[in-house]
Amino acid sequence: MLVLSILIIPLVFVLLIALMSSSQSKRIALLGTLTTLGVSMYAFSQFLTDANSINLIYKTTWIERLGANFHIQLDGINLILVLLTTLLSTFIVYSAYEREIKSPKTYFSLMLMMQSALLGVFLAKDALLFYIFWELTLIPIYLICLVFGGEGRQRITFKFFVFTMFGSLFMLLAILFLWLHNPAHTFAIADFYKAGAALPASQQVYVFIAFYLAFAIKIPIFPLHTWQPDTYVNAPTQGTMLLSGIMLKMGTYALIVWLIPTVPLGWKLASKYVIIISIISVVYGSLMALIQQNFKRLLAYSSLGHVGLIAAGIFSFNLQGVQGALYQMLSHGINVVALFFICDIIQQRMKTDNMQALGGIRNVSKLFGAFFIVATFASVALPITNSFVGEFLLLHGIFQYNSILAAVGCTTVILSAMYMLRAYQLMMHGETNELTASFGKITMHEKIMLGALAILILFFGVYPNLLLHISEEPLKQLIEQVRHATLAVTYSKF
Amino acid sequence: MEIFIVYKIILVLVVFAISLGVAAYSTYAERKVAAFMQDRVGPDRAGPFGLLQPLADGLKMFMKEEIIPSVSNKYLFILGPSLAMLTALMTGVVIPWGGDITIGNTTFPLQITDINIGILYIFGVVSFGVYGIMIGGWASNNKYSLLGALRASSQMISYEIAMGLAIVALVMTTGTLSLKEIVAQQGGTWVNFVYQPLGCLIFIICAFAETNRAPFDLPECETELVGGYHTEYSSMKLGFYLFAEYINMFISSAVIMTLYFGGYNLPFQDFLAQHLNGNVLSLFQFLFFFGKVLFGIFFFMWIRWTIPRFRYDQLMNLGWKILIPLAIFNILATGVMMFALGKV
Amino acid sequence: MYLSQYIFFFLSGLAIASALLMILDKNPVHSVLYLVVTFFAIAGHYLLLNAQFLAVVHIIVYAGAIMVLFLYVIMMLNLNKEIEPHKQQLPKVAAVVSACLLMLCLIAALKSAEVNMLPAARNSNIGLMDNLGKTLFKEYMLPFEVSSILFLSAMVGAVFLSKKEIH
Amino acid sequence: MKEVIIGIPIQWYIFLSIALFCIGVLGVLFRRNAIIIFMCVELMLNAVNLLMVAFSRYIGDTGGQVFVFFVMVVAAAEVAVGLAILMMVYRNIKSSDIDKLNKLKW
Amino acid sequence: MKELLLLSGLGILSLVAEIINARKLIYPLVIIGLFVNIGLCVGDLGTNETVYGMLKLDNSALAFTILSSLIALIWFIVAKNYFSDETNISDHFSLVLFSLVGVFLLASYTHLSMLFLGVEILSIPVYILAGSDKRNVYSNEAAFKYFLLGAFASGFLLLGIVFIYGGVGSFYIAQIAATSMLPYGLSEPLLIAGFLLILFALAFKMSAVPFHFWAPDVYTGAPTSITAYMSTLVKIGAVAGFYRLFVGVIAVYHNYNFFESYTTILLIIALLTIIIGNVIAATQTNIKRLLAYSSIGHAGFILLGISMIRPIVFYTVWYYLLAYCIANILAFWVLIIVEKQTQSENISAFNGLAKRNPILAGTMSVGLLSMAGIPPLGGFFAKYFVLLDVIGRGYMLIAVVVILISLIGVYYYFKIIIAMFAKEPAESSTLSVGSFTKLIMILVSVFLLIIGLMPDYFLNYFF
Amino acid sequence: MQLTNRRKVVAKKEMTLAEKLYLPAITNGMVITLKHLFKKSATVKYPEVKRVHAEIYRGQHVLKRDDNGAERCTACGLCAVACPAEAITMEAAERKKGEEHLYREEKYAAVYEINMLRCIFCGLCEEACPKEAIFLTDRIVSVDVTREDMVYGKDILVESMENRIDVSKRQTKEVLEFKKDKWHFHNQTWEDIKNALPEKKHH
Repeated sequence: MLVLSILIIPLVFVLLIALMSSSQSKRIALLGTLTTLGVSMYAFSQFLTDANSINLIYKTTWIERLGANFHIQLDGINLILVLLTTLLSTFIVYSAYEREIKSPKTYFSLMLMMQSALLGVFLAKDALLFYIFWELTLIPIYLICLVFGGEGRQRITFKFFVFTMFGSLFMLLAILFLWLHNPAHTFAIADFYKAGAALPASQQVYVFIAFYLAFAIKIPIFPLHTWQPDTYVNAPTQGTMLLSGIMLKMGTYALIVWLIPTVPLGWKLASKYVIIISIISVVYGSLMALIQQNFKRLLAYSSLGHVGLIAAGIFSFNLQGVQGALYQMLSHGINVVALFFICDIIQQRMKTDNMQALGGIRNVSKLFGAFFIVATFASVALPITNSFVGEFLLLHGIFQYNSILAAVGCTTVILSAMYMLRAYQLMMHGETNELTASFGKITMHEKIMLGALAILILFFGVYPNLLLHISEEPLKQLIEQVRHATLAVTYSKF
Repeated sequence: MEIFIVYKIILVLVVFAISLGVAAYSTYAERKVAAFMQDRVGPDRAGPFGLLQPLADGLKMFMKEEIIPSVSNKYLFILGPSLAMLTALMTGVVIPWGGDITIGNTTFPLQITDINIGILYIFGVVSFGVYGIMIGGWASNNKYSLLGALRASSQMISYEIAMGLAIVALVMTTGTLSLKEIVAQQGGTWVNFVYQPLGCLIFIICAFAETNRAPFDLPECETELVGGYHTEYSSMKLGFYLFAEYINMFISSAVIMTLYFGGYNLPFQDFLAQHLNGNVLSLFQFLFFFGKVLFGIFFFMWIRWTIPRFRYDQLMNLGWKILIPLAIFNILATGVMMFALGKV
Repeated sequence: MYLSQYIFFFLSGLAIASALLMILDKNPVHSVLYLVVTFFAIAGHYLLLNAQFLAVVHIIVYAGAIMVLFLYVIMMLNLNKEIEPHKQQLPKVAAVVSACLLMLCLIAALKSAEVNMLPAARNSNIGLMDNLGKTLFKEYMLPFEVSSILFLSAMVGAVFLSKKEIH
Repeated sequence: MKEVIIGIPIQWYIFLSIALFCIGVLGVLFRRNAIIIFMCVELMLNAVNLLMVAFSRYIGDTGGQVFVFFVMVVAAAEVAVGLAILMMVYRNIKSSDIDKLNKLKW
Repeated sequence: MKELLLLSGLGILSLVAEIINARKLIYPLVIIGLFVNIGLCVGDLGTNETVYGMLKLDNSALAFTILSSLIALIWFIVAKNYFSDETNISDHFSLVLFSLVGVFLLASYTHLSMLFLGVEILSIPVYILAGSDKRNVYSNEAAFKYFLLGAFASGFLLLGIVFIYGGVGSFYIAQIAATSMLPYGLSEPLLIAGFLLILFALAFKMSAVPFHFWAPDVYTGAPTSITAYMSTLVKIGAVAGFYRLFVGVIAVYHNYNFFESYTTILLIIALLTIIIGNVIAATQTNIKRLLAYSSIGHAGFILLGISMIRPIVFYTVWYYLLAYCIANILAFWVLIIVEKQTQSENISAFNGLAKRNPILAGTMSVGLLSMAGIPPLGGFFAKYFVLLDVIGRGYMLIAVVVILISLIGVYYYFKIIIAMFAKEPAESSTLSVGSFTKLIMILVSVFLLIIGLMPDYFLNYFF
Repeated sequence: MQLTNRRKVVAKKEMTLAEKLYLPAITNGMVITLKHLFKKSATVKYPEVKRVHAEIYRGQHVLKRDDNGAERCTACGLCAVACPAEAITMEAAERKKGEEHLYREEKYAAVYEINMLRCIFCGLCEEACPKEAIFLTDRIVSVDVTREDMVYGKDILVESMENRIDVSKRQTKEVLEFKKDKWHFHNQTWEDIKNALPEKKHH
């Protein structure tokens, strides 16, 4: 029941928002996210005491004729993502706390709905349920971008929507296919693993491709990323945070839990190509980030690079790679929220995020500069920041898979340092010009927000074991399962 | 077998001749009746009491100039009166004119054919009869004719419904559609009129409308439409229309008498049958029936010279708002009565 | 050749010829009359098939009521003008071709068709009033009742559509 | 061949009905005058009726003939409604040419 | 039997109400009556009552009846304005109710005469209703086209019925099913031709593709309320009718060779319908026309569902109809309100609706999203069930095509949503609706959500 | 002012049931017509049986001659003036020497025509005539087929001496009195007028 309450609490607060006046909505929303965060922390503690606690599972029959159950469960893998979601949601809601918003009721309700749907995606242990939550995330984010976004949002958000829809429909096909080849005719994840592994190799590849399309679009990975930069730029800040901080992780999470163990042979056959694509994505994203003039767009491309690395790590599918990916998901989420918030502050005050037009902000607000540099270091993955742990593990994992690819992937560290520092330099250093002189001090609200994020960045950079320890055991199992499946089939083939 | 066919042909010819004859003398009778009712003398120049008047009229019709309007549709212009005449004559086929005549061992019924759906046959032919008027009226290419034709068709269609419903009630009591059978059933004490007074009334009213007789003679009402559908007609084609109307009247009264007033049954028929030769009895029956029919024709004329013509909306109101509900009520009442009397 | 065959061919020829004339004649009134002739030919077929009752009902309903209504409307709306001045040839050709194709397909499909006779067949009196009535009011009671709804709605509709709006 | 009526196999009736039906179809496609089209539809129904009666006779089942009644019922109802619609249209556009009804593109 | 009496009784009652000057009473009476009808149907579940051997109220029949009553109920609320004209009110009511009788017959017939009568009882009132805006040439034209083509189609339906009769010697579906199983093939040509013709005729009523030409015109020309009726209830009727024949005859013996090829034809029609409906819908700017083409596309999905039916899986069609009809009627509801206010049926009339009335925009979005097949709304599961069957039969390629086509659907539905949420309104005044309307709108939207969330809950009643 | 008691008040009132049924009224009407069936016919079969004319029946006109056979008419035109239907036309001429036996006075009607299609047989011409020349008689005007023939000229109108028309019945005492009444202007002679004039002084 506890786990169900994580899903439901945001929805309850949506109702509350609907009932209260619009000036109250931000407070209620914040209260909602805080409550959810609290509950999830409680669940976390429960998990630490007893990983198989009944409180962490909720299962009931849902669509009997299809063998679909309403099955959500907190385990070592998705726990990190649940924490990420609840945590970041709080920040995201709080980041909008002192912003002018057209219709706050709608805005905050949509965010809470989004949170609920995202939690659903991470918690679902039933393919159909997973799919539905997956799709469900689309509508609130679409509306957030469409209604509250910037110029030219109609076309761009639509492109985003159609892209993701396109991918997820193929996922639906794959799910249907697996269901039909599942003798039990259920959607339970365990049955899916069995059914998928039992498929002949060629069919596994098809299923792999179908899933990959859906997830790769969401992540996004190189040739399918074209929706991303425009959408990030045009979405409202909170939308961007949601998209890059949490929604991307849906894809990467699904790779770990839903794709590779389901069709191990498919993964085996395709992993070479998909890792290469991911690495291309990394390099491409970083290079593109290097030549951007607008900070937000730069962040978008940098995000592309980071998640490419995560994907590559996952596709290498060894303990280090996957653990690194999980950890990097968390880190990247926190970093990205911080950076986008910084970007938002700049945009709010300067009415532009063109880096060439800015400069010398540090001179005006030292504290802001300090926060910015922490976030920048985190993004660059300097030691003692959270990303360092993640990227190190990722590269380690990829290295085990293929050293050359790892070497290429390593360039991301260098490149990201280049573009992030360039950005920092352009905006913070140099002469304070007419525009930036009016920057002023950062407000209390911004201080709290950025301070908390900075603390988190450092905390996870210093004390990674807390989470790595939790995810180790289930990941090991998963990897073993996949290895076993691929081995068995390979032997039977010859 | 052959003698039977010959007999049928003869019978057909006889019925044909009788129909024409009665129709011809109906024109005479009409004028006479009208005259008497208006305290006049009526035609009396041609022959004794003017009895040769119909012949003179016929001769006049034949002698008159044939006019086919140049803007009319020639074939249809001719087809119209022909159809009117044809349908008028076709109805007499199923009416039983009397009992059987026995010569030697062969029985000759005084009915051309006894089909088991005789009533429907009549109904069908009558419903077809409207074509003659419509086609003629339309083909004349004349406003008045067209209006007359339209009036005729809507009137006839409207009243056919009530007529059919009246017959349904009758069929419920008789349980057969064969006219011979219906007549035979009335051989006892009561005629159908006793069982179906309302139905009979409706049927008679509808029969008036179907034959376009006053007070339902709107298709040809002179004061409004010059001559209605036959404005453009002259000569024998006009004669056909007029003749058809009188034949219809004759047949209608024959049908009414057959359905509701006992047909050819004589009073005290059983008694007479014991004392009379069958053929003589049949002859009496025929004469009696013919007398009844003549009375029917007189009745038609009587009504015509008593009641003024309806207005068109009144006509439609009567048909749709009074007669049809009444006929339905009649069916219902008949059903209830039959159920109550345990005849179902 | 049997007599029935002669009758069949005569009636069929009449029906088809007048049906063709019906669609080819430019004057709607003529078309109506040709259609009436077709109906009479069909009624003749009914008689040939020993369905007298149906034949008469057919005449009453189709010739006596429906076609009169058509004629009535044509006359009232004065549609006897030839309103089809000319149209493109292509649709006409297409119409002819598609109708012929339909006919060919059906005939080709059904040339070897055989009806499925029930064991109790050969009752030649099925067309008689008594049998029809019994079937109608026993087996087909519900359709009979339901068709009253159909009539009612058609009546309501026709009245509603032709009612003049009061303003 | 099963022949109930001497010398007439059921195929003849099938062919006749199909021919009449197709003439009806042809008329519907061929003519532009609404009232003629409507009459062609009636012809189609009648072709079906004929076949129905023929089948009913050859099979020896009364049902077919009873069905014909319902077809007639429906035909009558359709005529009532159809002519009412036609009148309504005529009142507005003063024509019964279906080509004049092109306000809505196909 | 009770349901039949109730529905036709309501129709007659509304005629009587005109005579006794009780027009005000009709509306509440009809609403109550429909509720009662749903109640009666629920009570009858599992009884398998037969009416004169012509109707059989098995669960699927009752399911369709409940569906139609429910949709009719919503429709009556949606189309309340349509009944505001005092002079014709009872005519309209009775016509609608009579056509509901047609739906009932189509849902429950076991004898082909009831199929025929059902189709006609369903159609004839709708011909009239389509032309009920008497002085509007568009409405006239709609009624006229619908009528002529409808009568034409019923000719084909009849020819099909008569062929089947010739081949089987009976009109009873059970008998037809039994005979069609017999090994000897003498009557097979008749059966094949018959079934094909019936398929064409009913495909016409469902506006499936080679026979869809009437639909956009008629839908656009008819008064919008009636368009809503046509695109929902008429479709329910046609689908139910076809479904019964298909399940009763074909699906029972689906291994029989002939019916496999029959299914193939159905499949082709369905695919064409989906493709053409969706592709043309994407080019429309008139919302009524857009919805018309989209409903053609949905008809394709339904046909696809029917063609895939196996004896064990009966519910796809019903569920699709349920989801589609509710979503569609929601969309039409908003369209009616907007159209009344702006006098325009163009997409631009919806510009900025979210600002002018968020409830309307929300409702419309829910409807459109459901039709687009976005989970967790009902439309998703509807498509899902169909796809499940399609893939289950091994038609993977078809599934892919269908999925790609439904993306086009996403495109044009979102065109409207974008207009509502992202474009500036032409006039800034708010568009107010009554609180009762709001309440019902929200309820129906939530209902659409609930059937999406818990499809099993509804299906378990019937299947 | 009520002159007769045949007047009926016609009002649009609600009809009673019996009236609505119409059948009683129809039966009533039929009884009435039936009664007439047995009434004696009012027809007179004309050529065989002729109806007696009234004594002052006004039929075809005659232009009288005096006992000497001279026409009485002087073409004064009073009859034409008096005629409400304008049926009478005439042309006057002067009497020549030797015609005294033909015309009674110096002036006579050379042409005198009455259009019988216009004439309404009112008798005003007869009344207006100061010379007792024109009279209406009990003769019936026969029918004809052309309009021209219906315009009667002097050849028809003037009586012949062989077959004189007796108009004595029309010259009852009252009529003659009337004709002599000097109060009427047309009965006055020139002398009468002169006498009536006031005396003039003679030089």
